[in-house]
Amino acid sequence: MDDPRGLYRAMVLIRRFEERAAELRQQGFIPGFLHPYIGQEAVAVGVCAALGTEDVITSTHRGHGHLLARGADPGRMFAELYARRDGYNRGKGGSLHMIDAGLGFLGANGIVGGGIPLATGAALELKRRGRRAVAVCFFGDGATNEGSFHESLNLAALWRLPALYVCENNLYAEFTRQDEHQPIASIASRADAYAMPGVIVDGNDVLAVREAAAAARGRALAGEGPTLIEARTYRHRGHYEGDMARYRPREEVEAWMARDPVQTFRERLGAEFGVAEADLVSLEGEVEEALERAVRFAETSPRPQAHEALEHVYVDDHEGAALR
Amino acid sequence: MDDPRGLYRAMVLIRRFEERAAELRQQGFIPGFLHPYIGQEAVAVGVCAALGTEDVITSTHRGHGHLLARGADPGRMFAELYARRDGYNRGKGGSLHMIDAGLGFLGANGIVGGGIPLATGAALELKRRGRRAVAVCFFGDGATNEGSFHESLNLAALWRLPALYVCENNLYAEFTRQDEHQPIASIASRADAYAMPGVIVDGNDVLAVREAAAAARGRALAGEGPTLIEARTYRHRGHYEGDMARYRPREEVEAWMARDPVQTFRERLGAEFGVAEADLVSLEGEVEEALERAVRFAETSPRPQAHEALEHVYVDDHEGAALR
Amino acid sequence: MRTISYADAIREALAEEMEADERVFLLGEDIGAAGGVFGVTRGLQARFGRDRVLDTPISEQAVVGAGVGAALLGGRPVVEVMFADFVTLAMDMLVNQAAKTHYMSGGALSVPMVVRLVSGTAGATAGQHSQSLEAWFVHTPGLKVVAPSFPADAKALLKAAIRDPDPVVFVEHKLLYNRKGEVPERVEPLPFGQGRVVREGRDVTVVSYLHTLHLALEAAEALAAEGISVEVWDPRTLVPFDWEGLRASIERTGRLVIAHEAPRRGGVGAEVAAMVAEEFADLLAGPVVRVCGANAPMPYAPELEAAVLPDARAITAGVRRALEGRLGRTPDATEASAVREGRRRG
Amino acid sequence: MRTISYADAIREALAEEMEADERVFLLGEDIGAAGGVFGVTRGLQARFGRDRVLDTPISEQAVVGAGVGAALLGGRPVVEVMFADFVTLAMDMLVNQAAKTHYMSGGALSVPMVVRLVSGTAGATAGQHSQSLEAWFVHTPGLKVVAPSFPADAKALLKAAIRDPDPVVFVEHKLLYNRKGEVPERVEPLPFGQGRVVREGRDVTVVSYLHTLHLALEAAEALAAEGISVEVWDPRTLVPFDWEGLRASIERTGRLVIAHEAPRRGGVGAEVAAMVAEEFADLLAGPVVRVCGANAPMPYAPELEAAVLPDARAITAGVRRALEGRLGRTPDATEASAVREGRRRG
Ligand SMILES: Cc1ncc(C[n+]2csc(CCOP(=O)(O)OP(=O)(O)O)c2C)c(N)n1
Ligand SMILES: Cc1ncc(C[n+]2csc(CCOP(=O)(O)OP(=O)(O)O)c2C)c(N)n1
Ligand SMILES: [Mg+2]
Ligand SMILES: [Mg+2]
Repeated sequence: MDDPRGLYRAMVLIRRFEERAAELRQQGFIPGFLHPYIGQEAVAVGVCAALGTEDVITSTHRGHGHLLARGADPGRMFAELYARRDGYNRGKGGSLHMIDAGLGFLGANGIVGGGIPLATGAALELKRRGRRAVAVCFFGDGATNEGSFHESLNLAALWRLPALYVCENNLYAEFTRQDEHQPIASIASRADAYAMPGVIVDGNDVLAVREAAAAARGRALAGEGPTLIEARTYRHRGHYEGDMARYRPREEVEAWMARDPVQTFRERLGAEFGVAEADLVSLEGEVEEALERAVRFAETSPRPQAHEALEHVYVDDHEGAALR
Repeated sequence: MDDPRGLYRAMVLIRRFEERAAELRQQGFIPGFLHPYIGQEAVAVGVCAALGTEDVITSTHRGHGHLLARGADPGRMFAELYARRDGYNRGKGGSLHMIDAGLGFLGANGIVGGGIPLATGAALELKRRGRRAVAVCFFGDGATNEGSFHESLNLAALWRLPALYVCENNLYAEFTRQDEHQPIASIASRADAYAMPGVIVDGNDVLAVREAAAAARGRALAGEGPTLIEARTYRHRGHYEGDMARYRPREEVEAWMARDPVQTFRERLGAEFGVAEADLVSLEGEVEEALERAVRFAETSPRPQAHEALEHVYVDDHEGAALR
Repeated sequence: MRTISYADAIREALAEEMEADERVFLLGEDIGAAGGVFGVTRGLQARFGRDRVLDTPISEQAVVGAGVGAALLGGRPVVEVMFADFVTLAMDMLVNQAAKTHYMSGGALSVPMVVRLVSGTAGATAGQHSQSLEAWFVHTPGLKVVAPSFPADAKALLKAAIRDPDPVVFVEHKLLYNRKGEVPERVEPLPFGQGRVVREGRDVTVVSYLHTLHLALEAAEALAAEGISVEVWDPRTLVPFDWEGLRASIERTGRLVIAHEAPRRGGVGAEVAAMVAEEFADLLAGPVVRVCGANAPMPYAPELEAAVLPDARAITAGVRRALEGRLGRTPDATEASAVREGRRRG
Repeated sequence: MRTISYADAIREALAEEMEADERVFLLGEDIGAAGGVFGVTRGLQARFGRDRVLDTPISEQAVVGAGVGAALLGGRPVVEVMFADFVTLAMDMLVNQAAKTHYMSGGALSVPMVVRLVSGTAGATAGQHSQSLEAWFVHTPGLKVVAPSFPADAKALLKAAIRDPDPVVFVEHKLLYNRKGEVPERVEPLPFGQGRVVREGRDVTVVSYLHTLHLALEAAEALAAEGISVEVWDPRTLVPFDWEGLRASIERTGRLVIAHEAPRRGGVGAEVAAMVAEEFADLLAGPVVRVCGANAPMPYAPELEAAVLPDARAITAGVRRALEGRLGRTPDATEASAVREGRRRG
């Protein structure tokens, strides 16, 4: 995606989607967990702007931003959050498990670090088939303490797999600060343990993120193997809806709020790219309308029926024998 | 242990114990797996020479050397290999699970990397109790690709635990060369991922190993946290008894054989420490006699009885209710 | 008597045991400053300090493993697994190390550790935050498995678990945390292996535990109105299991229904049914009936979740099946088998 | 017909499926150049190349996870777990990811993967290299579980497993690898869910699988000499399970013995006994009997191992118990329950 307005639109879409989702959950329309992506928009949008249609993605519990940046349908997303039949997962997954196979989006994940081996295996399959594509793996700072991170990066580097490991370091794992869950400041430096390049990028600068991702993707496609990208960013809200995030110092929060990736990029669009305020306003209006339609789509989607509960346990259930 | 003759004696004991064990297995006296330690003696002996009586140890599938270096009774070891009642584990464990609680030897382990979290927890307990002691964890190059390695070193460094992580890099994990199981040459460098000091030491030089271990132990006792020690060494025989080790280039094997840790130290004892040949010969004779007694002890130890099979499943089996 | 919640009861047990024995300490993700995502350990770090209540990185294998290692040296760790689903990352430490060390060492070492598994659905928690995995641990010799359904039992059994010399998997259910119940000021540890008749009845025994047991009580109440007298029996600990207590109940009723949230296939109910079919077959007047979770992952949508979980209605129906079912072969078949036996003897 | 070993049969199935479908590839530790520690994959890397037979680092979680990820994109990975005991390190990938992805995605994704578990004792392999963990996977909805006892079934079922669209846990037993059996030149995939009468009998049905099934055949032979006619029935796949086939056998015999190596408590035998007690209770003329591994870790000493494992003698004794046991309540008890029923109706 080259038009900076497109990047801005995607970030606004994520921001507003998450704000709407939070409201709707407040109002009781969404039964499950929500881990809002607000504040980290530049990472998902910057990375996805560097991808091709053949590329695949694994995500996390905080996955709405990744889906939307990849071009997912907010209507089907809301429908899934509403637990309706037209949801991406037919109401069987919810926020933590949302997928869009058509977009190569292999799923959010309820297990911290769970997506890392999956992306590694996807990269292996892409390589085996000689596809000109990469597997992108999003995860957080906390996930870099899981064994799955270590085993997967070792495997990917050893086999020079076409994978991008994108760590969104938002400085907290749930309620625990980074310096209380790992003794290092730079997650990117962990790449050295696998003779893999590790880069740090400003996760609140969508253009910087896109550039870093494009470079890493180039390396992967050139057969030079995986890259670990540490995007430094911050979540504006609590770990999940309902978390007041009192464990974070006020100054820290304010400092990061002042670097709001959406607001700062909006200003740059005017200053650096000469985008007229009117354009931005109308674009923001489009997003509002799109979300309005999306919510209505979710509201009007039917609820799943009891009999569907035993569908999709197996692709082939041998006439139900496998279900007994 | 300061007397170099003691170091030599320990290495000879390990060497000859393993050779005897291999013969006895050949002859059908030992039913289970054996992973001989031959070639790596300087690592176990050097490390254990730097330890205090309060220190504790976790080991691996290749654990006989660690036990003997710690001062274990070769008679009870052979008895365990023979699966007899007087074995360290009463015949319930065998080579892969041998322990000596009295020596703080928390066990060999059948799971690669399995001992690493255990040593980490032991170090935590030593620290919580304010003991002046450390937990030593032996493992191989292959184990450094397990998630348990990563998670444990992160935890130990974060909490500044009094732990020594001793990687015996013998260049192979089973039948796979190091460069085919990890993309890095130096395992010690993985310590950087945990802001932990990592040192490389010649694993065939018992004095160098002792020095490195003593330094790491000093740091740990001073509250400065864990150290990762990579001891470069080589196993002379196959991965386990029965493995012909055809996957290793002849030149490589010969080069390492020429650096046999036992033989080279024997020569240094004469040249550098002025130990008389006669002393060495009599010392070697003692070892032979000790092993002879040990084997006889094992041979004469009773076989366990069937009813013992259900003992020790639980410390408290609630009158057998927990066994139903 | 005072009433407190199941979460309060667990917190009290932890606090009292930490007070009484300073070898006891807690390990888990966000259990300290934050008090746990379900608030079970709230206030304990402030009270006992950061050396007794440790917040850990997200490293389930190393955290459970650290518990095992500390226990090997005589510590008394209590490890919280924030959602039971995450214990899949620590199975080697629990199954290959903790469960087997005492045995493999010929009794030389032991692992006095408690692992708290936050189990079951909390409603729309979906496939990876809702599992009830206790059957795996029942099938793992060397582990003890505890599953309290009431605040008083939770407190008494957790105290016993912490003092127990063996590794104990302590199964808690999310939907019970806020449930209140009577708990005396002073609670003694409850020895393992003592089931309990929660409600007396004459016609059928319903064995259940955790949240599903409360659904069984609802079912019993509903059936009482029809003159069907249901005995609800709570094993309280799954390993050891109070087979004699269950036998006594079946002797009274002659009929058995087993209900739990975990999927039916290979669940704890299978072991209960098997033991009864094997050892108490002579007491049965009808077939055993299981009312369990469906053999499916936990879906997100409330309508679907309701369809896979057992509820009071399903248990009621199960009780009817148990009362109507017939046992044994039709006369001629039985005779046929008698003939066979004759043939064999002669 | 030619006879080949169980290991040969597995190797042939792998080779033929790799030949026929180049999406099929193998992942595992030392399965390539070395051909596996049990030689099962010997020669396959030389034949199919390093892109089809991959030697991996010792990283069970990432290796099984890589299989899942490749399968999500349509690959057909077959992952070897060198010893089933090590699957404890990959349970999240198998249980939370592979088993649930198709369901949680509402059918949008699937995981056509096979995980080969090298199970059971090989004699003195002790606590961490001997486990039979199939019951865990039987209790995990979304997984299929296969357990072949003969070379021909191993080949036919592995071919079916590789072509199956769902994740399949393929359980192999170390003591079977060298066992030979007749295997035709051309073997078609065997559909899952088809049990088989391995030996016909009239008096009692013995259900068993893997190595223990061969012990059951020995027991049947010994009992035949006494005029006791034992039917040995092999489920071949544990999920799906051929309940109709088992029912038919019990209809013929009226008696049931279940035998397997895994510990008795919570083992697969529990599910079989439970299903029978629940659904086929009307066919039984006696109590169900289980002859299983003891509820203990696997000891090292041969004498102790023999004491915890079921053998032909134990199965013989189990058959006798099954034939002698009585079913149902004593008359008065049955009457009492009739009275209860009357009370309830009136
Ligand atoms: C294996 C596992 N352990 C714990 C959790 C509970 N949990 C969910 S999100 C989270 C924090 C993750 O932190 P990070 O990786 O930094 O991602 P972030 O939430 O900051 O985006 C935790 C501990 C989980 N879902 N999975
Ligand atoms: C978790 C696990 N995976 C695989 C194995 C099988 N195995 C036993 S030893 C070994 C190689 C270990 O290599 P390394 O760590 O370098 O130790 P070394 O044998 O060289 O001393 C393997 C793969 C195991 N025992 N445990
Ligand atoms: Mg974070
Ligand atoms: Mg090695």
